[in-house]
Formats: sequence, structure tokens, C-alpha cells
Amino acid sequence: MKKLLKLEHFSELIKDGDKLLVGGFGLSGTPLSLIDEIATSGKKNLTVVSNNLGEKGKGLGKLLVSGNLKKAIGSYFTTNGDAVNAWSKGELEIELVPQGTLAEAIRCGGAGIGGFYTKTAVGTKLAEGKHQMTFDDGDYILEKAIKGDVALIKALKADTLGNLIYDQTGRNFNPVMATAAKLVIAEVDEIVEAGEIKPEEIVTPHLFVDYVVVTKYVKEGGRYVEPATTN
Amino acid sequence: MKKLLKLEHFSELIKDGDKLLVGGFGLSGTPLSLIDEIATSGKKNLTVVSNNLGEKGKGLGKLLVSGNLKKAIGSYFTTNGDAVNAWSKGELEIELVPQGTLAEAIRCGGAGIGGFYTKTAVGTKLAEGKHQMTFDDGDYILEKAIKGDVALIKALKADTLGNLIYDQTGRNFNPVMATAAKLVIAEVDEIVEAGEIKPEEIVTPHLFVDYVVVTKYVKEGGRYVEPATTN
Amino acid sequence: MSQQQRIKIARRIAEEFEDNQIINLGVGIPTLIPDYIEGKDVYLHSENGLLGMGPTPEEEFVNMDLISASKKPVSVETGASIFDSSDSFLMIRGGHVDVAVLGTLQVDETGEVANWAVPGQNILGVGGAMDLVAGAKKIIIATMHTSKDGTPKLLKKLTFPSSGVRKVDMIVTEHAVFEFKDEKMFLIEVLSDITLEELKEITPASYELSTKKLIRV
Amino acid sequence: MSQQQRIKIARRIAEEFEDNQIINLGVGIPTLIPDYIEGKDVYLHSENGLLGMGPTPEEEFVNMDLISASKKPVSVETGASIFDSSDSFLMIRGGHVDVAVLGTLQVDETGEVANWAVPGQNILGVGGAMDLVAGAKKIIIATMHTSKDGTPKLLKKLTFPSSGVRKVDMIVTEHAVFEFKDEKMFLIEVLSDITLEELKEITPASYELSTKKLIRV
Repeated sequence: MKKLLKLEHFSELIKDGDKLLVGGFGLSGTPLSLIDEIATSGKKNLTVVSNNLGEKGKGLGKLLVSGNLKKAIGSYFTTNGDAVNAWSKGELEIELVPQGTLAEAIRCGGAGIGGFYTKTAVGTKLAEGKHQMTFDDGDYILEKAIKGDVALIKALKADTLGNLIYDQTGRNFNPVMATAAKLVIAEVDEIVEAGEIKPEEIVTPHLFVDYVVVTKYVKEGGRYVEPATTN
Repeated sequence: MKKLLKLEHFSELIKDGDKLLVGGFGLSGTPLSLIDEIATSGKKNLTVVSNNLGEKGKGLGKLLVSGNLKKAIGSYFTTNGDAVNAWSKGELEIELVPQGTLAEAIRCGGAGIGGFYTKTAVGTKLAEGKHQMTFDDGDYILEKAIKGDVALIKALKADTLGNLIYDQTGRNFNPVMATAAKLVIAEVDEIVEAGEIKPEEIVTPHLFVDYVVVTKYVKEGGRYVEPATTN
Repeated sequence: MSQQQRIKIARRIAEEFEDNQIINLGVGIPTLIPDYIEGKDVYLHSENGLLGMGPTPEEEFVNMDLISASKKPVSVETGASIFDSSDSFLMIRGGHVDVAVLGTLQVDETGEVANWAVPGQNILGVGGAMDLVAGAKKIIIATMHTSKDGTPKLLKKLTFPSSGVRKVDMIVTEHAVFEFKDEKMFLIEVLSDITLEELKEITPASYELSTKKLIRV
Repeated sequence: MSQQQRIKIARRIAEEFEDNQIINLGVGIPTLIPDYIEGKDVYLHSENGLLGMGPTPEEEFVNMDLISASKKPVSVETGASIFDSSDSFLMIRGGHVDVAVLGTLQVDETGEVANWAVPGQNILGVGGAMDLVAGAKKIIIATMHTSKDGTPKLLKKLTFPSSGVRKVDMIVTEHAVFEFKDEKMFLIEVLSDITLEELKEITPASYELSTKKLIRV
């Protein structure tokens, strides 16, 4: 399988200062193994675009502890105390984006669209400085496309070509992020033969996916846990 | 099933002057039964948004013959001689939109987005009079959202709630059109029980669908044909 | 605030729902509502990508990849569908969600809502609040009448940052139900034994009595 | 124009493809190309919503809901995927298609292309042409060197309406292959027994000879 990547080689694909699009909603549908690799990689000044920064010490929260981050762009960081602290101390920049605007801006990044007009946030602090235009049914603000250097996404299964399907609401931001970065790496539970996923059921076609990595986590009781080391 | 509509009651839902979004690519994925009803309804001054106007005398082409149309908005009408003639005689207005812009403008109509910036058509006749803006990587033009009064779409199956799946490339414009009209009517080959289509495989969730009509056509040799009358 | 009062609010809001509606429930009091939707075919929309959200599953069926927008494990109802975040907010922003029930920090007498940020505090979360305010067909606010320290929430003018120019349609508190019409606020029901004078005292917002249908429950 | 010449063009363009590329083939000569992609793992993208388009099926497997952008029945390769028109053009406009092979009416010496409309004639079709011109990573033009009546197609300046400001990367005709670099046109191969003088005569566009690699086939 041409796109298969070993987990230990993954962090070589990330450069200091990169902008990463990271799938997930909290810890759901999150590429936990890829995040772990970054946390131990010593990479610096990364910008992460993700709905949240995981939870305190978990998922993307690990990157706050290990000091890889310069900036976070997302919709909700309040529940991760480490993010709040780092921001208060001036150690982390935060750009707050309404959740729907975030999803749509990333989709635009993948779709060759420069920006879009939305009613979301019109008349609020989050609209300050943004271009406003009046359409037939009221005022809209311009939101610009978001693109990344690398997208880290989490899927349930890849086939050998790199086509992806997702597990339930673990889908969330992953399919749009898969479209919007120069390099797209998918962490999956399982790899199946091409043809096993029906054409109509593929959510992310393989043309979006550069590499597939098999997760090191195992799902027990509905939650991903690190497997006991086997040595 | 609450959303089930009899074909003979369908045209009551259409008013003179309505703007209809009609799914399909040529005759593929096209709501042929619904179109037939309109052709015999005597409705006037309809605007149709569709990639094509079917073929000469077939699909949406029938509405040219029966004189229901005032205007067509789409990407490719050249291959339907009736459309070319009607336009030449001033009997049909045509608004030409690049195919990708058409799909995206309809999606925006469904998504509460006022408009979007695309590179498609920059510097061409089709960009004339359109607002232009420069982003990081060049010039874009503003394309406004397209919405309809009624969307007529064609799906393979509906479940009893109105969730839809499509047959292969018969999907085409149907899912985006299902989002972008005040009233959405789906013509389907078959209705199955809710739960028979898996949550991950539903392409059009039922919240977009107002009514479901079972097609009067049957598929023979891979093509939809009118069944022999049974009387 | 007592759980009983919160339940009263949830119960009253559930009465507003109609068959076949698509409902999005925010965090806080709105999460209590599912227990009180009886005999109505409504469909719960969750902004992380689920239509047809069902109740909390038994522990053995918990899957952290099947959660609500509050990040709690949920189940799926028959006929549920899964979609990505951009499609989920297409539904919200595009007006395909019939009712959003939201918590709030403040509402003013025109129906403008402030439900994401407190001045002087860290503003690090907005989530889907502004998208729902901009896009849901009907917005119902579920809130205690005042904050814990007695500070009014229903005001003449917002002092906290606005969540958008779109006005809400209804407010339900433990004491009363208000409706908005043309940016004017109307008291339509009293839900507790509070007197109209006492209600006025804890409600700086100006409102009229909807004499036609004012109900004391 | 002879079918042999059209096949020569198709064959030559197929040589440009690399393993794992995503290819979109326009109408006309480009539709001949699939027969000449041998031993290369490329994936055909069809703008009506298919990646992994396979050859024309046997009559018994024809399904009018499985067609190409030219509206002809096709099959699907193993690992193919189906998507809607908005996602299909997300791929095109977003730069996810590696190579688009397009027919044309005219190309100018900077690589600007006119492939949708003839002045004075009815302009009633554009299809996906402008989206492909704007979005594909590499654009190869497949065209007869002149139109049927001998009118040149490779010009100093377009006289037909432009398909977009984005310049094409390569032109392949029955006589020659041209590459564009920084909006300059280079002759890199001669594919027929035409002399360089004869080629110049039927090619009003100014081009340089790429001396390093000019090949006569």
C-alpha cells in the first residue's frame, strides 16, 4: 500500500511553525497517536486549527503541556484550563471563530473559495474589522478561507487506496480538514482492501489523502486507551 | 408515512412564476415523473435552475415543448436544439453559470451563505458586472447564493422519514438542491422502512425533505421507461 | 438554583414543540428537555453532526465517537443520520433547524441575546452559539430568571457582548414565559406564585402584559 | 481530421501521466485517452461526481445513473467513489485534480485558452470548462493544430472569449507539443513529418524552440 506511513516517521513531515488542521470534537474523532508523536517531537511554534484543544492533558491538550504551540484557532477553549492559563500568561495566542464559520472556512480552503458571506456573528465582537455586505435578506460578514500546511485527521477505516469512512460523530471536522491542507495524514483503526467500502459510502475519496497511519490506540469500553506495552 | 405525496397532487404545490431547482445531469438523476406532471399542468412563467434542460423532448426538454418556462439557469444548454431555438426567438431567457459555480451557489443557498468568492470565470464574459476581490493568491469574483421556491429531486430510495440515498452518479446536483428550496419534493424508486438505511450512509437527511413521491417510471436495461399502461 | 425549577423550565419549553420539528438543544437547562418530550415526534439535532440523537446509552454501548455537542455519550434513534461539521452548520445557518433552545447570560427587551462572553473575564469559547442565534427558525431561551447572586438577566439593554443581531422568540424562566413580537417583549404566562409586582422588580426589561392570554400556572 | 491523428494526440498526452495522478478528461479527443493509459495507476475524475471512472460497460450493465460528464454509460474501477456536484467541483476548484485534459477553440501564445464560446454564435454552454481552467493543477490542451477549414487555433491573441486568466501548461496537436513557462510558449516536440517552416506557417503564436529537448518523433 503506497500511502501507508509508519507512526514513527510521521513527525518528520511536520516543520516548526506549521499550521496544522486537527480533526476532532473534544477527544472524539481525534488523531490521538499523531498528536502524541508531535508532543514528543520538540516541534515549536505550531498553529493548530481545531474546534477545541482537547482536554487538559489529553489529545491536543498534550501539546500545551509539551510547549509545541504558538497559536490556536477554534471555537471553544474554555473547558481546557491549560489553554486558559497559557493564554492569560501570553504564552498562547487564541483566535476564536464560531463553530459553523470554522467548519465552512475550512471547507472553502479546500474548495478553492477565497471567502464567504455569513450572518453568523454580525453585530458582535467577532465581526469587528470584517468586511460587511448587504444581501437581499440582511447584512452578512466576509469570512476568509482557512488552509493548513498539514491536516491530521482520524477515520475509522481506510482502504488500500486511502478512501476513508468515519465512526459515527467521530466524523465531525475530519472530512473538511482532509480537503484543506497541502499534506493530509489520516490515522485509522483499520485498513481494508480497496473495493470493500462501497463507492456510495466513501466519505473522503482517496484523492484528498496523502498518508495513512494505523492508530496505536485500542478502543475499550467505547474509549481509546493506550495498549499495555508488550515488552 | 407522513411525507408521502401522490403524484397527481404534486402539481398543486407549484405556482405560476415559481423558481424550481431541478436535479439531474442530462437525464441522469432527474425527477422524470414530476417533470411530466408539470408539462401537463399548464403552469406558466417558471424559472428552472438545472445543469441542463434535459434533452430535446425528454426530461426538462418537455417543459420547452409545453411552454411552461420563462427562464433557465444552468451550465449547458447547447445540446438541446429546442432550448437554442426558444432562446434565439426570445421565448426563453437563459442565464449561463459555470457548472461548479452553479453547484456551489445552490449549496450556499441552502447553507445560509449570501455569496462566495471563486476564481472560476475571472477575466471572462461571465464575470462581467460581478464584484471582484483580491485574496492572497489572486483575484476572485463574488457569486451570489441561488435559492428556489421548490426543489424537485430524484433519489434511489427514501425511508419512511424521508432520508434519501442516490443511485451512483444520479446523485449529482440532487443533494445540494435538496437544501436550497422552501419546498423539497423527492421522486424515488422505492420507499423502505426507517432504519434500513444506516445513519452513516444517508446522503440527504430527512430534515431537508418535505414530500416523497414514488416514480411512475421503471428501469429497464439501465434506462427509465414509462411502464405500459395497465388498463 | 433548584433542580425542580430547572425541570419546570425544561417541561414548559417541551410544550412548545410540534410534531416533526427539528430541535437543537444547547448546554445547561436545555439538556434536561429530552426527558419531557412525550408523545411528540421531534428530532434532536446535535451540531457535531447528528440528527436523531437518542438518550444516554447503557455503559456497554458507550462510544466516545457517538456523542452530543456537550461531549456526552448518546445513542441514535431509528432513522438518524450522521454528517460532518460543515453540513451540520449548513443545516443550522440555512434555517433547517426549527427550534433552538439556548441558555443565556442576558437578554434585552428587544430579544437580543448575550450568551457567550462576560466582559473582563477570559473570552475563550463561543462554540455554535452565534450560528444558532443567526440561523435557527425559532429561538427559545431557557434560563433562570436572575443569576445566582440575584443579578437580573432580562435587561433594558445588554451589558455583556451580544451574540448577534437576530432577536430571540421566547424566554422561559422559573417564574414566567415571555414572547417577543416586532422586538417588543410580552409576558404571556406566570409559572410560579410570584406576584406581577415582584416579577417587575426582578425584571428590568420593559414588557407588556399579553392580556389576551396571560396564564398563571 | 483523421481518427489516426486524434489517436496520436491521445497517446502522446497519456505519456504525460504519472502514477497516482487524478485526471479529468474533457469532451472530444480527451475521451480517447483512456485506451492509451497502459500500466499507469491513474484515477479518472468525472465532474458529475465520480472518481475512479472505468470503461464503457457491456450493454447488460449499462445504468443511465452511472455516466461520464459526456453523458455516456461508464463503469467504476475498484476503489471508486461517488459524490455530489458541489463536492466534485470542490475537488476541481480546490486544486485536487492533478491534470485536466481539455479540448479548445483557441490558445494564445501566453497560454490563455478560449474553449467555450464563438462570437456571433449562440453561447449557451460553458459546463465545467471554466472551473477546470481555474482549478486543475496542470492543464493540457488536446487539439487539432487548426480548425477544419485550416483556420489557425494557436494565436498571438485570442479572438474568441477567454475561459479564464489561468494559463495552460501544455498543448498537444497532431504536429507538435508545446510547453508554457512564465507565459512563454516553447516547441518541445514535433510529432509529424512537418518541417519547422511549415509548422511556423500554420502557427501564428510566437514560440521558441526548446533546443535542449526538441524531439522529432
